[in-house]
Amino acid sequence: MNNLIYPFAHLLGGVILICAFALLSQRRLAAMITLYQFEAMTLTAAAFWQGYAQHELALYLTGGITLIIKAIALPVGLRRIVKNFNITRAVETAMPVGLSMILGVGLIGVAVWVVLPTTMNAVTLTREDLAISLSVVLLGLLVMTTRRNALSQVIGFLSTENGLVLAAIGMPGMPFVAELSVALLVLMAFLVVGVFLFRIREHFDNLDIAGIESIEKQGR
Amino acid sequence: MLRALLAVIATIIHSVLVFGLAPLLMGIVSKARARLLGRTGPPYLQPYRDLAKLLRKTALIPDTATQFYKIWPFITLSATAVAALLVPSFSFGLITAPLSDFITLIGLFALARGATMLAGLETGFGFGGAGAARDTLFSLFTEAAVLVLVLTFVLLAHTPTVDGIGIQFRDGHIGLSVSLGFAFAAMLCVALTETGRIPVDNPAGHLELGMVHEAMLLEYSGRYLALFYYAAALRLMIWMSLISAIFLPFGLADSSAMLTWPGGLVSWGVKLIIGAFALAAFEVATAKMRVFRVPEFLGVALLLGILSSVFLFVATKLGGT
Amino acid sequence: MVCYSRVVNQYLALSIGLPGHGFHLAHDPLALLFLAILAPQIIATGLGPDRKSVAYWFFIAGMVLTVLAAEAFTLLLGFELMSAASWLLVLRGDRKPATLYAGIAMFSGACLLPALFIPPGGIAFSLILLGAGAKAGLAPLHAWLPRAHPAPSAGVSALMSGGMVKVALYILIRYGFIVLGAAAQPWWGTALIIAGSASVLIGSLRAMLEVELKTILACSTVEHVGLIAVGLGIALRAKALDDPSLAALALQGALLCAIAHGLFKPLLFLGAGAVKHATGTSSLDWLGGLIRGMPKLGGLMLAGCFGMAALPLGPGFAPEFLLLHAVINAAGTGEIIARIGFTALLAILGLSAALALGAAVRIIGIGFLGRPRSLRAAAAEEAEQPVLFGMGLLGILCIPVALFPGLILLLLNPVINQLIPGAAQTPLGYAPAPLATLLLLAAGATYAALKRYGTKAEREVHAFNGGFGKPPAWLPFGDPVTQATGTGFAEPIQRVLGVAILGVKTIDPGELYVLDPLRRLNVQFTRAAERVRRATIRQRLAFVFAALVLFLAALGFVQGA
Amino acid sequence: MSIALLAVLVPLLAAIPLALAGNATSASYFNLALNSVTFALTLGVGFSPGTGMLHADNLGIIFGIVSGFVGFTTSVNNLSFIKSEQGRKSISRWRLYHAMCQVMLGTTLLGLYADNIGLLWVAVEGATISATLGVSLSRTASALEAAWKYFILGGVGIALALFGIMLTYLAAQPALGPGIAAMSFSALTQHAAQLDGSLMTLAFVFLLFGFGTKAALVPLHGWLPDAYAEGPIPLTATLSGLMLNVALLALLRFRHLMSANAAAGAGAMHPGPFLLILGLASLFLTGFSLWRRRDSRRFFGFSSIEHSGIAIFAFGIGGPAIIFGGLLHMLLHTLLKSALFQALTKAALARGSAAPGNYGFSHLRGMIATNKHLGWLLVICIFALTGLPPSGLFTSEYLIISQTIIRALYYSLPFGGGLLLCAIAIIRQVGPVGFAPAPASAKPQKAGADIITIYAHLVLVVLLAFAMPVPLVALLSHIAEALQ
Repeated sequence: MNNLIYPFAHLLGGVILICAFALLSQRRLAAMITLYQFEAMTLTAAAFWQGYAQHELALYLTGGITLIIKAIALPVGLRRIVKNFNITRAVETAMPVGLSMILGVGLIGVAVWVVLPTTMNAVTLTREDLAISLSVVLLGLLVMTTRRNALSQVIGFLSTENGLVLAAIGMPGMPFVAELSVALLVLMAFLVVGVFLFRIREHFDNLDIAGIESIEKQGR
Repeated sequence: MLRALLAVIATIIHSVLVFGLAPLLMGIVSKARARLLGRTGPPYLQPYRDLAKLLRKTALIPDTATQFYKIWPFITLSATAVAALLVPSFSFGLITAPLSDFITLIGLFALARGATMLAGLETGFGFGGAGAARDTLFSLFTEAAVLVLVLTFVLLAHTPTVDGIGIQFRDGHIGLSVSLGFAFAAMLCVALTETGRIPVDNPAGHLELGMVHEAMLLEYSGRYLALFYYAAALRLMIWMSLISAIFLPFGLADSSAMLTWPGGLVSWGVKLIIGAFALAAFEVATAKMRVFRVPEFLGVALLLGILSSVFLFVATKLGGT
Repeated sequence: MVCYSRVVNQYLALSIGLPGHGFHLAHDPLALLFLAILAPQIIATGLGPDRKSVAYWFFIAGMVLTVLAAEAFTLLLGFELMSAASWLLVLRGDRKPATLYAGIAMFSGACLLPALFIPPGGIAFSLILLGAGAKAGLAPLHAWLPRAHPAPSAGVSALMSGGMVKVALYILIRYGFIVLGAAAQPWWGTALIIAGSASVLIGSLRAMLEVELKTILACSTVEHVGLIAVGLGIALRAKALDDPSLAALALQGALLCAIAHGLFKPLLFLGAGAVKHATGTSSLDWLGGLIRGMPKLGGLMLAGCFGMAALPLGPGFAPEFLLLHAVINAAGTGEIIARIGFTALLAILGLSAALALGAAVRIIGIGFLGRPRSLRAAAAEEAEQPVLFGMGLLGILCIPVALFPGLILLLLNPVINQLIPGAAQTPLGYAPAPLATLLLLAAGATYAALKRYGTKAEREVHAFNGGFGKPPAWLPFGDPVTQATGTGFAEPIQRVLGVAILGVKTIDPGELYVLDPLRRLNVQFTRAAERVRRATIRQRLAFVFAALVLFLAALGFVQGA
Repeated sequence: MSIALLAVLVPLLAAIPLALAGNATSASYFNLALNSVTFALTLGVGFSPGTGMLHADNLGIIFGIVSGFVGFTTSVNNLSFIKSEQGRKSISRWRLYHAMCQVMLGTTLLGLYADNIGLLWVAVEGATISATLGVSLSRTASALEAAWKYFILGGVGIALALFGIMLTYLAAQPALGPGIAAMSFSALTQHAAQLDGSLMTLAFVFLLFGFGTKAALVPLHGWLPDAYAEGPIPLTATLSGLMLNVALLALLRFRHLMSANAAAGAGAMHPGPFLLILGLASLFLTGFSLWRRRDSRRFFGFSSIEHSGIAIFAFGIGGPAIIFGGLLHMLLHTLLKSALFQALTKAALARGSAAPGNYGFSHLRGMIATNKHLGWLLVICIFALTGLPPSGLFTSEYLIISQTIIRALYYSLPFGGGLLLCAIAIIRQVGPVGFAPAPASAKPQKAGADIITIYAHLVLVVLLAFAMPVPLVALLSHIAEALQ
């Protein structure tokens, strides 16, 4: 069983990375939300697996929270927003999807390139794990910068956060993993459930931040 | 002691002659000029008569004149007079010789000019202002040219005083050089401008639009005008003496050797007369320039002055010193 | 009690100055000389209304602190304090030039600061030259001076022109001759001479062409700063070429010029302020005939202009005399190119001396003599007592400088020995006292002759005015149009020289070639910055992201290598 | 329970009653009382700095006192602000406002006193959320936009910081073992040489971007000018300005880890170049951005970016004297900028209302003409920002530049140029604000007595720079020595 721990953790990390990468290619919000949900579920599995491997109760807790909030509550909320605002059509991207996918590959390359020279003697988390989570973080950021739609930016941000949690649960013995992931979730919940979307709804007809951009055009 | 006494005596003779003969020199120039033009001309002593007449006339003070109206002629005349005391005439080694730094001399001329310009602006009428403005314009180039000439002189004579330069040029076997030739030409241009002669200005003309020096004096009359006239005569005297002392110093006396005085007097007198005739001849032969051509004329003088220094540098370079 | 004082010492003791280092003051002959230059101006301007302003006292404190500073922090503190306080005073006078002034002042501080720390050498001197030169109004960084100096009230203008500029030159002298002295190179002096002669030319020309009285005076300050710089440059060059006697001569000229300028320029500025106060304008084209209403002020202004024009027997002549001799001496030896350069410099100095005379004549002749050009000028009343008193003080102090420059030079000896060790003093070839005696004698003799031979009869008549008739009664001072204006007086020079040097539009080259390009550059970069600022949220996020990826890539690159 | 913990808990817990307050005026008095208590507590933290995760070191104590002081004076000025503004918004908004003021102060103190990088991160996150709520308070389109901007950029910053913190932990774990020690600043500092250098370098990049976002370094500054310009000024400009210090101090400490590690040859890169690039970029971009600002709050927001850049530049050069200068600069800038914002609020109030749209320079023209006292204070504050004496910033900038010249001559050229540029752009505004003729609608007014807090700030700025108490000099030098 022991020799399975790391390969399986890697496998889960790899699945998360693929989800994050697939997010880049999606034009429709509904598909993005589904992908995100799947990513969160995989993360839950990874957290449980690490909790099992490290015999750490906090990691189970983290996994539980992830499951409840990220894999269930947030996607439900997001779907409701999509439905209410009727933005099921494809969202506009700031750059061609193909180009953003090439960039995504490049980012994974950068992540690997940066992590490779680091030496991690006494650490059980290997370079690959770090490279995977760094890639997920960077890909999430890329989603945020290539989508004009606020909701897809939020999804990108959530994916970034998944990368962070993936890194956190892989850190052996790291204290406060549960607390930090809760704190992060507060931020995310604030982002999604919070008043923003409704306020933006009040002032802009859709969630496209182009409306906001037009305000910014006025000089000050 | 004896030297000092002799210097004092020589200075007194110098003063008497310079101050006494200045109007005569003016008279000679006028006469010569008239003769060259085929007229009889005024008598040689006419300037004295003019001055005496002006002294007797009631001075008409313009109603727009200020408190300083009467002061400017005094300043002009005094500054010119001090300059006259500094420039050697028949003899070197005057008691004022140590004061006769060339730059001081330029300063005194500037002082006299400044007072005259203020006299021109005094009453606030157009011609005075125009004359003063033109005089300022001319003075830019004359001062620059003279300073450059001073450089040439000082480099040759190794002393900045007019007296010392004259002595060096008389005794120092400087000889004729290209530099001095240029310098002489430049000096003549400057002298013509400073004394207000043709081609820069016309002392006899009374066409207001072309006047410079006379325009500034238009509002003066009586004894105040006499002071300006006398100062003008003195200025001619100074410049002729200056040119003779520097460029034609041969024959001039030394105050310490009394026996050379008569020779010096004769030589000085001859040079003045020749100078007067030469000036008259030049004035007859040339026409007055337009005002804005004068800067070009003086620019040439400045250039000649600079060239004289440059040639000097080249000569010393070749000479190896 | 003892216990209390211990507490105070232990916990409440303050570290005054740079934390942990403090202030350091020192004095030596050079500092004392500049304090002596500052003192009369401070007294004279302190008599006026400016003493009620806090900034004025900060200004003075800054100047004194700079002169007495013994280390870099104090020096810079004083220098910047001086700049800041004077900026505020400029701002309160006129908002337009204030920013330019502040910019230049801070630029000079920014140049001085590194110069105080890097090892002695050419770079350090260049920075000092840039910094102190910009503050002193040395070409090509002089264009701000004719704009900023006239802006504040008269007393402050006087202090800025007479004092602050000297403080900047003080820094130049202290660093050029003493601190960096051992590393001095001849080209330092040459640079100073070139900058100085450009200032002299532009300053004197603009002084002749400008119409505002205070601007004329400010331009004349540029000229005098140039003269001092020329003197300092010759001294520095001669010192580096091991010619102490020439160095001493030039330095005498420069320092004497600083002293004289520190007297007559504040006097003139105070007078200009009084004129503005009395008539509401300081434009020569609206003045005229002021001497009738304000004879005392007119007399004092005449005295000041006498100095400004560098006429013999005035305070300005002895320095000019020394400087000209220094230039002549400098042209006597050395490389042929340098000698030709000095010849040209001599021509420039001659030109500018005549221009200075013209400018001075213009101030007096157009502003104070002649007929009033406006009703306000006609109704001008005598300046207030404190102003006259301050000007009188400066005027009286001009007398020793004017008549006994030899004595002043003796007093300067310690400074010159400090700056140029082993300098041989040459006696001054200009003796104003005997000349003054001769002049008085000549004037007296003339007066006596007039009394003896001439009539005393006088009659006031309508002016001849080229034969034009009497003006109508409703023009009590005649037709204003028939008298030369300040602009008209300068017109011949503008035509001949102004167009050649300042161009058809009479724009200062310092403005055209230094400040304008900088402004254009700033506008371009500002536009670029605005484009960045206008970025949308997504684009801003993209900046962050791009920077992160760039940093990571750089990290990977460095660590991989 | 240590005083440090108390100083953090008082504002954080006080947010709850303030969030329920029924009356904005009484809430503002309660707020003042609370902040007085907090200020007193920050003064006392030195006697009981706490243990474990919340252990205030000297640096934290000093900046804590300054933060407490600024919180106190802000709450004093808040009284008049609330008095004239309370009618403009519903009570629920004011509840939120006061609560967020307390949360902001509490998280700032938490960030300063925390000896644990996780706790520090939580503090930063809390501050971000409270500031976001504060910015959106006025509910106008531009306020919502600013808040959204703040949230997105700040959130990304927080995420990056967390990644950096995890990497730091990973780098420290071999030396300090798993557990809480590997997240403690003091333990990390002690064992800086044993950290995994290359991992630490990677961590530093993320920390730099994370905390750099909070410190508003270019190009991570996008949120700041708008956040400063929208929302109630005491909360979003004055108090949230304190957060810059938290982020800068965190960066200083991480920088020290890096440089100590690099000095020991343990594989970390020297952090200097990273910091210098961001510092210079901040200086130049703000230098050019300041020229066309029409809104004073955005203008001074950019100036805050500049000063963050100066501090980061100083830390990037390194060495005890320059870090002393950088810390002094942060202290002085905090005091000065909060005084400036207080004066600005008063000025806007004097011209009608302190609503966000009321801070245009054209609106504040000629303050001296209508409100002499306040106008002069405003002029002095703006002027002091340029670093010309007698402003205290002169001393700190002098220290930084002179040390830069000594240590890295060629960096001093762009740095000096940037400073000059910013100073000119700032000093430009003094004339219009102070001495221009006032708009016709402006009425002359007398300044209130609470203006004395601004004086107190200014006196402190001068005293700290030119007459610093000797023990404080020793203390700061010691800190700078330790963190060089």
